[in-house]
Amino acid sequence: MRIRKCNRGSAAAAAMLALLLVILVVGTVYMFVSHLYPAPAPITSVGAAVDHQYDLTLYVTGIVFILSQLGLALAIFRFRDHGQQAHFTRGNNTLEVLWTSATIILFLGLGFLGRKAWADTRFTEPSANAIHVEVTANQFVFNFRYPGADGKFGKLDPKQISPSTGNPVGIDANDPAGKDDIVVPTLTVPVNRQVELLIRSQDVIHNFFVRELRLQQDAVPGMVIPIHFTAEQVGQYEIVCTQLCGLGHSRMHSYLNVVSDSDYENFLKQQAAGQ
Amino acid sequence: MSSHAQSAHAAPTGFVSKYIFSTDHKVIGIQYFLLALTAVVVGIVLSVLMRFHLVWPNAHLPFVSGGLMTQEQYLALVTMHGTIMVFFVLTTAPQGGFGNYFLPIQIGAPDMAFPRLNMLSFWVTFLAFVAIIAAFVVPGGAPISGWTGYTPLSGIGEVTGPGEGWGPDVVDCQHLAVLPCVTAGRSQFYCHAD
Amino acid sequence: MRAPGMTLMRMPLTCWGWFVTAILGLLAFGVLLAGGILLLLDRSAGTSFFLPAGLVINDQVQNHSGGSPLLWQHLFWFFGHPEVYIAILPGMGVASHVLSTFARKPVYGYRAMAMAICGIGFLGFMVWGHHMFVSGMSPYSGFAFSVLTMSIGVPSAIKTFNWLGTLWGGKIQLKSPMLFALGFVSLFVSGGLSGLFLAQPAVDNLLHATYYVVAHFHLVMGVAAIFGIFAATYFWFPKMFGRMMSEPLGKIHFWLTFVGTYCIFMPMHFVGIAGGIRRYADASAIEYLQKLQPLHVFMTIAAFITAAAQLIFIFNFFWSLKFGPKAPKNPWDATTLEWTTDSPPPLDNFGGEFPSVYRGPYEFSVPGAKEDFIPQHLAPAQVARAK
Amino acid sequence: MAGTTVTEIPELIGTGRNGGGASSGDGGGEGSGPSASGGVPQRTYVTGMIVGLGGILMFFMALVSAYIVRKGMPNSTWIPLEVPHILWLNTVILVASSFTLARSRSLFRADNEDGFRYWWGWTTVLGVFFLVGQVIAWRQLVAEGIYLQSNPSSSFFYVFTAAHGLHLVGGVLALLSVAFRPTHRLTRGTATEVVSIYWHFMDGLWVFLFLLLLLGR
Repeated sequence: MRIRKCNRGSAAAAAMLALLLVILVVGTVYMFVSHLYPAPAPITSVGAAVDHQYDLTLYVTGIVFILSQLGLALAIFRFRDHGQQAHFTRGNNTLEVLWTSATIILFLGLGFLGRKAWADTRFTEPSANAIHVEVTANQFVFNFRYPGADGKFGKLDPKQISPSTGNPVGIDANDPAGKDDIVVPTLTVPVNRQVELLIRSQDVIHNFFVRELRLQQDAVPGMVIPIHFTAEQVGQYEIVCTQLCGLGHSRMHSYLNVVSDSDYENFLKQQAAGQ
Repeated sequence: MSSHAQSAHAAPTGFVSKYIFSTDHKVIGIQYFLLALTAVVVGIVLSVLMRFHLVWPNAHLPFVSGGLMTQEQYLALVTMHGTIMVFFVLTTAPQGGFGNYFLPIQIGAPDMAFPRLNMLSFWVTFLAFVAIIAAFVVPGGAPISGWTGYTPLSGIGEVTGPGEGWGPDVVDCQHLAVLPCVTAGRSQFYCHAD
Repeated sequence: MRAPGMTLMRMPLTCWGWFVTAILGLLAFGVLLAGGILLLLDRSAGTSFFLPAGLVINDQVQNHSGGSPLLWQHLFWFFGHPEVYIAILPGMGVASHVLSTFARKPVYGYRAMAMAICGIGFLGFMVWGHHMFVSGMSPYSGFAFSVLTMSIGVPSAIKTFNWLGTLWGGKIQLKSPMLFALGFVSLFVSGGLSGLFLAQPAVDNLLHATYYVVAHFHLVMGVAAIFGIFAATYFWFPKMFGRMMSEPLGKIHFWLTFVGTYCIFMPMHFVGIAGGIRRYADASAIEYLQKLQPLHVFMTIAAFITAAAQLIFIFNFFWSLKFGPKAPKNPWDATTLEWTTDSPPPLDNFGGEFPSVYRGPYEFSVPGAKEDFIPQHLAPAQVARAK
Repeated sequence: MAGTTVTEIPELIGTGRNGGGASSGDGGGEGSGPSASGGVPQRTYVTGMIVGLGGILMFFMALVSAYIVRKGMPNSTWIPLEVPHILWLNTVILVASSFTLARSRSLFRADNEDGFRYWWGWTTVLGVFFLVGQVIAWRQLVAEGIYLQSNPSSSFFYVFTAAHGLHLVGGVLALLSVAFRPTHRLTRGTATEVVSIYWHFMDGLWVFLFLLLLLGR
């Protein structure tokens, strides 16, 4: 019976745990609201749509989070053992059905609402006048290939890859279409023009990630994966690799330069002259 | 019928049959639990080293060759932390440990359905754990391709460096191969709906 | 093997958890084994199951042909996602068990809880693709996987609400097992909800492979599962070793671990939202990662404290093994069969007299009964009635 | 249970719902409950084998799906493999072994010990023949210069046959042990049943794999 005696919980412990949960809720909500460490503003309409979907999810989950954590805190404090008799119940089917259907509607609804922001980047075809740039990832750099004046990419031949002689992606020397191809280590695109990236990898799986585009895509060897975007703000943004790709993983990055149309033309001219 | 009635559960005598190669689900459960306890200590140490490196990458560590932790060592920590925690703590303690110990008691059974299979699967798990710890010392060192081991990074020796790196994970697969046996043993209890 | 009268719907929820976990392991591990064998052959025998043609490693072309890296990811995650539930389901069972025992109340919605466990196990096999949204997999299947993944939130929510329902109107005794079970609920909610972000491919465009993911799975399958293990340890230690664990040490361990883990993993979400990428050995190369360093410092300090707190547990464990007060048969006034036998149990668990089962596993505070708990093995005649 | 209302409570203290106690009989088969002896009801072993086969099935299904996906890969330079003709013979042998096994089982039930041993022995022999045949098939391929790494199709051929062969070696050993070793925990009835379940499964699995290699080239 000694055990029975010490079964009494103390109000202090209950109060402390409840308080901790309240602090957790307040702190978390504050961090999310205050945006101390925000994601940078999106520079595409799709990015905005992604953020909208993110906010929507944040509201739904936020409400559930606050209610359940505070409910837990309240239950712990209010029903702590102070000698009362526990209320005997085995549950309530109406309630079960109620919250089951509620969560089904809430969560699945959220899932379907998220479809649009995903479809915009992945389901739709790029427009006919989109600029095509081929992104080649290898340990541990990105290379960006522009088709040049003829608008056609030259064939690739792995055997001819040699970064030292300025052919990091291995353009086939025997293919005339490849003669005027431009290969550069940073990505430069004109503002408000649709760009289609053809993402490929030479060795292991890499990833092309630009926070401001809200766009992430693995670069898988053996595959050429197209994605497209339309940047709406001039500026320089960081491209990083988010897929563990070996020892230099954390050093693998490049830049996305979004420039005005005229600057873009100049860039192409310079590079063409440089070939 | 009578044959197994007699042979069932004669109390084992002698230290080895009682505590090491015991077929008693309670002993096996405790063995799994202690294995997980060891594994979790290793895993925590690895994670602490990772956190340390993230904040003070240039701090000199006494036990690291050359003092500075290299990228390879960090990635090895990531991989081993993940693998050890998932396979030898989260899979081992709740199911292998407490499941083994209390499932039979809670349903009023004298033991698991297949006590010897049960013991076997523990010892294979144990060997797998020894092997994965050995990955730290094999030439080439521990794998660095993450516990998900995405190919081609994990598939080509030169890149991941340690050709031996995946050796442990293969042993791991062996232990995974045996796990279904113990799960089978466990599933017994339920195949007996009257 | 089950005791007379132990019908499926009279099994403790822990058994349901272990049962479904066993099935998951049975079906999932074989797939990983197959994948592992193929991968090993690729490594050592020069086959190309997963290795595509024209790989250039260190400027030399590898002679592999047309394998598929995505195939490995599919095989791996077909195992990998059920593995997550292999880790968490027993924890759920233990949490329900302990909550009911220390709230002196039957589990709220027992049948719904058991069905939710089965539902999670079933759905767990159909959502592996949500690890591969940006892997180059077809975006349409990506969307399908997204919807399926969201639907796993439903049984999880059912369990959460039922846990709260179990506590509501109870008589909560905050022993260390109960504290950890409550911690489990809180952590499971926090970690589970962030899953709703990652389950949507659009949002995954921003959060994939960032620390947000790390925070999510550490909270829900790492720390929550380990809280389940701690709850189980404090709860069953008396039965396993015949001695009680030290309550004060257990409580200190809980407070430090609970606060510590939240201090580690809550800030991690914000690192992820700001684009902090996981598996980076150093942040020096990427400009924007510099700004996040303060959060990393905070998390690291929290990690050190939390790790140190675990020493208390280890000390408590081994100290109590030797010096803990002797445990009675049923220290927690619990109802399930393990508490009807000695601590620790004899070789055949029940010393020859195997119990029969007459009632459900969580008969607490039944009106009309003298005690506030009725063990499963008590025949109706044996139940002492209140005057 | 969930949703039962508070009105049923007296009944809870009272009879306890749907029986329980000795009335409901014990969980074990063959009248031997855990309460009688620490032993395991015989039917447990059958269930155990079926459950175990579930795991094995998943393993092979993973390989098969990998085969299908890998074959469907674009530019995968997949050269269809001409399966050695001896596989036809092997398949016939293995299927035949299933029939001899069935015969042996039925004789066992009829308490015809000699007949049981005779056909059981034939099953074992046929199993060994099959394994030898598989090895011959490998040697033929090697003679043609087709190795594990030659082509994805050959890689899969070797993986399938090796994985299935190893499982079948286990089956042969089981057959032998049942024939010569007295079983302790299992009655011989259970032992023969469990082994034949495994054997028939491996037989069916092989036929499936053979058709896959044959038609799915």
